[in-house]
Amino acid sequence: MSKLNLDKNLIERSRNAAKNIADEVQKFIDAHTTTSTERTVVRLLGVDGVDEIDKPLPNVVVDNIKEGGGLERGAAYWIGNAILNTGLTPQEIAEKIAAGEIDITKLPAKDEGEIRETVYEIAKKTVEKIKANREKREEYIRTLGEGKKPYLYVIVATGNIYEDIIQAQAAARQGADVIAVIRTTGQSLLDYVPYGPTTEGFGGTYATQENFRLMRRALDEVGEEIGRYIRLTNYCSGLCMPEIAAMGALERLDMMLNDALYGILFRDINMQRTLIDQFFSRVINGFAGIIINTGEDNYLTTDDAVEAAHTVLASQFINEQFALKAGIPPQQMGLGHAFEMDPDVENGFLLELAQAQMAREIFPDAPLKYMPPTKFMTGNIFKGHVQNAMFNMVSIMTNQGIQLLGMLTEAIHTPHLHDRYLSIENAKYIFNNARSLGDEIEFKEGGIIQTRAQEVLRKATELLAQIEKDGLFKTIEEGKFGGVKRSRTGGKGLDGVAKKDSGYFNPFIDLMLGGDR
Amino acid sequence: MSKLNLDKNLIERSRNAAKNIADEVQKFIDAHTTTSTERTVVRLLGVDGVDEIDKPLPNVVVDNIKEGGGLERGAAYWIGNAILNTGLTPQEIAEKIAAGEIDITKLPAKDEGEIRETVYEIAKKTVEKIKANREKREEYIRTLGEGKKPYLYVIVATGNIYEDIIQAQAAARQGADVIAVIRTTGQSLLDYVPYGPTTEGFGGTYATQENFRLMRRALDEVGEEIGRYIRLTNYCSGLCMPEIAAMGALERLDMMLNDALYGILFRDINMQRTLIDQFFSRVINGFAGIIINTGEDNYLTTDDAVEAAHTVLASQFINEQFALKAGIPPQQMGLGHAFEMDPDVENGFLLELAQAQMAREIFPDAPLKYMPPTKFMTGNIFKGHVQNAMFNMVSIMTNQGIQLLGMLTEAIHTPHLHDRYLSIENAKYIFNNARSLGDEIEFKEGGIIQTRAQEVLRKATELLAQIEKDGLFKTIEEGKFGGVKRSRTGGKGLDGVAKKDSGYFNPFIDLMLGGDR
Amino acid sequence: MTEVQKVDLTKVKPYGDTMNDGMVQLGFTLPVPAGDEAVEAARQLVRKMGFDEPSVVYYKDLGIGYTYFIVYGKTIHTVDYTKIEVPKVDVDVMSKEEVEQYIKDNIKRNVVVVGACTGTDAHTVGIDAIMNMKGYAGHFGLERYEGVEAYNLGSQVPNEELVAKAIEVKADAILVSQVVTQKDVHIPNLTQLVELLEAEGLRDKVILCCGGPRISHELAKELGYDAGFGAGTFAEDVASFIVTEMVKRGLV
Amino acid sequence: MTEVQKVDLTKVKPYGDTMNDGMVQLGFTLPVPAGDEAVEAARQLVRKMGFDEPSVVYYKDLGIGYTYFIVYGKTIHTVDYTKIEVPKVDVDVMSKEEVEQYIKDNIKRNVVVVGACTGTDAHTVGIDAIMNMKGYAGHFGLERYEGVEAYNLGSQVPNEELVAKAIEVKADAILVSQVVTQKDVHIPNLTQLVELLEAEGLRDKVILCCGGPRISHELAKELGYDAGFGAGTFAEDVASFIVTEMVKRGLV
Ligand code: B12
Ligand code: B12
Ligand SMILES: Cc1ncc(COP(=O)(O)O)c(C=O)c1O
Ligand SMILES: Cc1ncc(COP(=O)(O)O)c(C=O)c1O
Repeated sequence: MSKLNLDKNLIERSRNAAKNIADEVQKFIDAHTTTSTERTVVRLLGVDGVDEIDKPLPNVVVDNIKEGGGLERGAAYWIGNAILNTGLTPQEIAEKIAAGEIDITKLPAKDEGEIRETVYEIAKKTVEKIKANREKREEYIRTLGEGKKPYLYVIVATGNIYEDIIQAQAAARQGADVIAVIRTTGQSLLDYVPYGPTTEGFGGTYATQENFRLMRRALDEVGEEIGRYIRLTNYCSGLCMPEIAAMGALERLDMMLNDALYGILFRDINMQRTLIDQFFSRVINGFAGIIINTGEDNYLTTDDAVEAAHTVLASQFINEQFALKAGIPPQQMGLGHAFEMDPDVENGFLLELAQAQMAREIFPDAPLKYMPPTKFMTGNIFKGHVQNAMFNMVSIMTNQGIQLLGMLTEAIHTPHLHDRYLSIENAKYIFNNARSLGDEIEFKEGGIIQTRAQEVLRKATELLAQIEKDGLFKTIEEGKFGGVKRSRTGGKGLDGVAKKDSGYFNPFIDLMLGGDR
Repeated sequence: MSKLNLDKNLIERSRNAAKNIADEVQKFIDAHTTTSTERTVVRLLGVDGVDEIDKPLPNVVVDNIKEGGGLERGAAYWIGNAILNTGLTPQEIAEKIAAGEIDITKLPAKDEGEIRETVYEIAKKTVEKIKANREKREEYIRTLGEGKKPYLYVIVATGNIYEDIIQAQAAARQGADVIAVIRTTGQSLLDYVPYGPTTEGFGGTYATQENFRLMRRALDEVGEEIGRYIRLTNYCSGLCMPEIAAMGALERLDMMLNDALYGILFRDINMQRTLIDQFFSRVINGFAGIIINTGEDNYLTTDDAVEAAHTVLASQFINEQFALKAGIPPQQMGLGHAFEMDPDVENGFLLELAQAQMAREIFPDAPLKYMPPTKFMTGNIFKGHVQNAMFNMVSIMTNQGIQLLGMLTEAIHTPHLHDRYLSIENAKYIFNNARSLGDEIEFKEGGIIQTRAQEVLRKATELLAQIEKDGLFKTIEEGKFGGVKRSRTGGKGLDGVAKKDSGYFNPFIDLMLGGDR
Repeated sequence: MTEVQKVDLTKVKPYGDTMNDGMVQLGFTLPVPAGDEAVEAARQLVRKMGFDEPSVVYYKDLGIGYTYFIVYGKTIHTVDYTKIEVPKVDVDVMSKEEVEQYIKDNIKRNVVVVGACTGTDAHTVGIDAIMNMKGYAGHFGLERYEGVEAYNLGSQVPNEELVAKAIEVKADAILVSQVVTQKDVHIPNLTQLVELLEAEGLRDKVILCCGGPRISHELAKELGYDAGFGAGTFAEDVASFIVTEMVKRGLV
Repeated sequence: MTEVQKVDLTKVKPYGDTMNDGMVQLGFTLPVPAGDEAVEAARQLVRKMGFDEPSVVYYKDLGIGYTYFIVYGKTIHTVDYTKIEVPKVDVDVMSKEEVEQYIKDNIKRNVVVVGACTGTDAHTVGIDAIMNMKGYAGHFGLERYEGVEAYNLGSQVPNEELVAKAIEVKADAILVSQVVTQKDVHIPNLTQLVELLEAEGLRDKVILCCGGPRISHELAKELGYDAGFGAGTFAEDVASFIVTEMVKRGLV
């Protein structure tokens, strides 16, 4: 039942337009692959580690393939062929490539059918492992239980994974349900994933598989102690979308920030590259039971939250379709939105309420990721704490799923230990004290709230109709999202894109999208 | 239109019971007078100043009357008689009494009719002056304007009237609509009103007429500067209820804390004494256009806010009737209630919302005085600031009239300059940002909120029915309000009570209650 | 690869997000008008307190030429935690039942306790929490203790009246509550009570305790009390102290 | 009767509710477990900072044996406000129209400005506010100035690329934005740019400015910049500085 009297017709029209938009892009995606996609295949086939100059072996392998002109056929093919030639494991093959002992595209070509068979064999084992992780998570939640929604989601960002662990465990004990380890500035522009445990980052900590593992273990530990499963989040936007997704799947992460549009707009990553990467990364996330978090909230940091509200909704519709194509069910769609209006707006609270409720009703099964005020936070930590309280109010009034807790020091520094404590306390107080408020209130027919929601929906529908005509690429080129313009061939990473040839295959897409999930 | 589906019948039954309770007490009141009531008459007849040992002349005069056994007849009679005997002004007469040159009850008795005429002549001038103050206030509001409701009400409490003025002006510039000068601890137990400007108090500043005048002038000044009339509040509960009311009327205060029940329960003032005093004090407040603030909120500091909610409502009904009897229109009834539940109560916010809305609907024309969280405030100023934010939310959602701003340092000290600023900022943000929320939301039929309000009303009706049977005195003796028991003859000030004799008169009650208002 | 620095308990420093970063948040008002000079004044002040890298993250004119500041800085000071000794009320807290048993076993008569909120202070909730039947947060008050005779005189009780009552009922212990501490109004009031008791020759014959949210045991001792009780005290804390102290001092 | 104490500007002290009461609020965490000893540690620390009567009004265990404190104290320190001198960008800020006129009158050619958010920093909103057409809070950006040729390179621009662009378009001024300051990551980045410019022999030939919410003019000067601009800067502030500085330094 809608509290907002939203026009079902408009919702349907929007959804259809978004589907057509995504279909169009998917055609392009299906015809291409990227270096990062292939590195992911390499990783999932069991290659890990770095060479003597700290270059990750998946990069070594794929660079070798690329230099040999073999990217079009996909890494799975070459590795399979190498196995058949050498009888070595993928890891051993990678090491030999690093040592200059194998040039992978120069090995004699074996039978394609045999290659596939060999590779699928290995791939299945990895896929089983990821499935086991999913089951382990489900079991934890069954036995330990989990926090009530909205989940209390906080970030750690010391730059040192060990320091992060201390802070994460503290946060869990204070009541956090989800810990996100923010990445160091700049990692999203690296065309490789660093290796091993790391202790130095700026405004964040490197996403590495070892760091994932360390943090996962720490959170399981504290989760068992306090009797609540603690979810772990990291980021797989950027130049390594699918690689980090794979690492997360292997180390049982629970959520992943994952959005090509974010990378395009806010990291100037080439749109072709990252949309292709996004597909595989979402297939992995979807299969691993990982909730993706999309990045529409960011639009409101560069654009105006009142005027650009409909761009958020339009983008959510598109992200929903991209997610469905990658086999992500609605329950794993943490679509992003944010509480980012100027606090001086008269009745701004009503507008925020309208939008949050609107998102709730349009995506009823999605655990919406609701982002806190950031842009209008100031050094006034007291006022900031109240802005966050209002944000928490809207969330509990509209049944949001994932509450990224605002920090009173948002405009000053990444959170100090006690900043996080104060934020958790703020949210716990309000969520408990106003627990059922959402069920208790109704909105006046034709009032400010209903009217606002209807207006945003209408504008989003119009925008989607336009995008349907123009295509997503052109729309981004025109700066319709976040007020940021990006060109189709600009940005980072285009050189990693390749057209698939007819012999291309990626076993993981088949295994993860099809059959036994 | 009720959002709460309150039973009109219960409201009416409660109101009737309260009327009967007040009627009963009023009979007692009408038959008695007190030293403070008579000192008030003396003041209003123009006596001011102190003797050489700093004893206020109104006390000198009334003590002289009391010693002479003349209290039963009332000070107006004795002063009238003295004027006719000496041709002096009341002030000159008081000075002569102080000097030991007149013993007022020993002067020859003049004609009663002449005495009345003489006294009424003087009294009328004072009444005119008070009326002029009322008109001045109205004119200010017409020309300068005033803040939107809920009014932002803050306290100053430095102990030094000059320091208070600085702080009050700062608060007004920051956005406060009402300034209350808290009294020093213990003043309510003084059986006289100190004189002159004062600079030393503990946790508050002495209420003196000169302090009133200084603050009034300062607020007019800043009000003109910022283009908003700034209201001034003081306290006339305690042993000098009507005297301070008179001072306030003369110096154009705008609000007065005024509640006999508060004095009885929280200051252990004798119930007979203070109920008699209350009547005259309310007559004065009513005539002067002063909004009274009643003290039901205090019950929740000694009793539990969830369990004792109905005692607040019952007491409001009684206070309403006492106010009506004293000629106070609903528009001047700042009935007290408070946001005092344990913040850990699940859905406590809903209960607070229910009660605030209930008060709003039952007393639709009263500018309800809504008190902030105090009891559950801690040294955690950040959490406290959020508790205050929730309080502000309830207020704007239920259209309260007078918002006594919570201070984040409530559990620590009387407000520092910037504490007040932060609180004003908190309220301004929320009131503006959620301005129309109250008009926009409706409550679910039969939900937690409606059910709670209905339950509190029902219990209040039952309690009032019981009090109607037992009488107010017995009810207080049983500790039904605030969980505090007081005996009919205990507490401070009973020795100041006297039965009126047949020749008693008080010109001000006639002038202020009757005729031209 | 260094993992994380461990705490050096002899040189404890504030922690923001890295061991020993020294991070502290400050808030204060200076009576100077808002502006660059005010910000610099705030930074200089904070430097004098021993802060490195003071950063004024917010400031606001308060309407009267005064400015409110929120500042972060890194303190250079450290504390030797291993050397800290806190004077504490020296007693093993017993439960209500244990106290009752202790009285039966060791005192063998009723213990008489007189309490009040004294001077101009009218905050009775605290002393009521300790003395009244009902108690506080599920802990019964002294009135309910078998073997304790409790007199709660209520609020705004002059010291003279309290002493008179103590003499009248032959009190073993006197409990004073002081909640209002603005401008240190509680200090002379608490001191005067000690003087009165000494003048009456009573001081050694009673257990004298005070309490309140801003009272510490340390302060109480300084003022000549036997013990002081702060926020979160329950009846059994003070009851345990009274009865063991009576036995210790031979006042049974 | 004393009214109120007046401010002594040579000895300015924090103000709570009485002149010179010295009241300051502090918040910090110590890596020691919650308890009486922790409270005492907090008080001792705050005493070392020069606070009298430190009062721990709140403390809370943070779940890992660390404790958060909220403390009030009265500082003994004062600041001589009359002696304060703040290095400020030394220019009379002109309006957009005045800047345009100034260029016409005194420079008589287009002023070329190159700007970027450099290093790993991707916070473009600040530099966009200064450079883009739209500007910020109703103040147009440099792109819209007649007589200014503005190139905004966007985010995460390596210093090398910025210098190359400056050479390519013969920039008169270079504008650098730095928002991320965690662990002082901006300092080496800003320093490296100066070094690069010096190596290219360009440093004297351009007006070099930086800005960001944690950048002060003082810091900018220290690092070898001509000026630094903090929060709340508008295009006209930096435009005024650039054009007058160009004339002053004969770079027209
Ligand atoms: C309730 C309350 C009131 C009620 C009191 C009702 C009553 N009958 O007690 C009313 C509304 C009447 C009131 C009035 C005033 N109050 Co008042 N009040 C409070 C409030 C909100 C809560 C106090 C309380 O009940 N705490 C709960 C009890 C259980 O805790 P407690 O007192 O700390 O007691 C515990 C321990 O301390 C200890 N303990 C206490 N006493 C003793 C004694 C012994 C022997 C032992 C062993 C233990 C012990 O055990 C108790 C249980 O654990 C506080 C603010 C706050 N949130 O703390 C302000 C507060 C105490 N009030 C304050 C003030 C200034 C006043 C007024 C003076 C204001 C005015 N000028 O009008 C008036 C006048 C009162 C007067 N003459 O004393 C200030 C005091 C500031 C200061 N530091 O000096 C406070 C802090 C509010 C503020 N920020 O301004 N108040
Ligand atoms: C918006 C925002 C983002 C957006 C940026 C979008 C974009 N295209 O700019 C997104 C979401 C992408 C983002 C990401 C991150 N952010 Co960010 N972000 C913010 C936020 C909320 C607002 C910044 C802003 O836009 N301010 C508004 C502009 C107008 O103000 P301004 O930058 O101060 O600019 C003014 C002046 O300073 C001056 N000025 C600025 N530059 C220049 C230059 C010159 C020459 C001149 C003259 C003047 C001038 O003029 C401007 C107008 O007055 C702040 C928090 C906050 N409320 O401040 C965090 C904040 C800046 N971000 C922060 C961090 C850590 C990050 C991340 C690194 C987190 C992570 N690890 O993922 C990432 C990575 C970004 C990166 N690689 O740099 C931290 C920085 C902490 C610190 N002190 O170092 C902050 C403070 C948040 C926090 N508490 O953690 N962020
Ligand atoms: C979708 C998404 N991905 C990633 C990030 C993180 O940024 P980066 O990719 O630079 O680590 C964000 C930012 O909040 C985001 O919203
Ligand atoms: C009705 C009423 N009168 C007076 C006061 C103030 O107390 P005192 O009379 O001690 O100044 C209050 C307290 O808040 C009150 O509610």
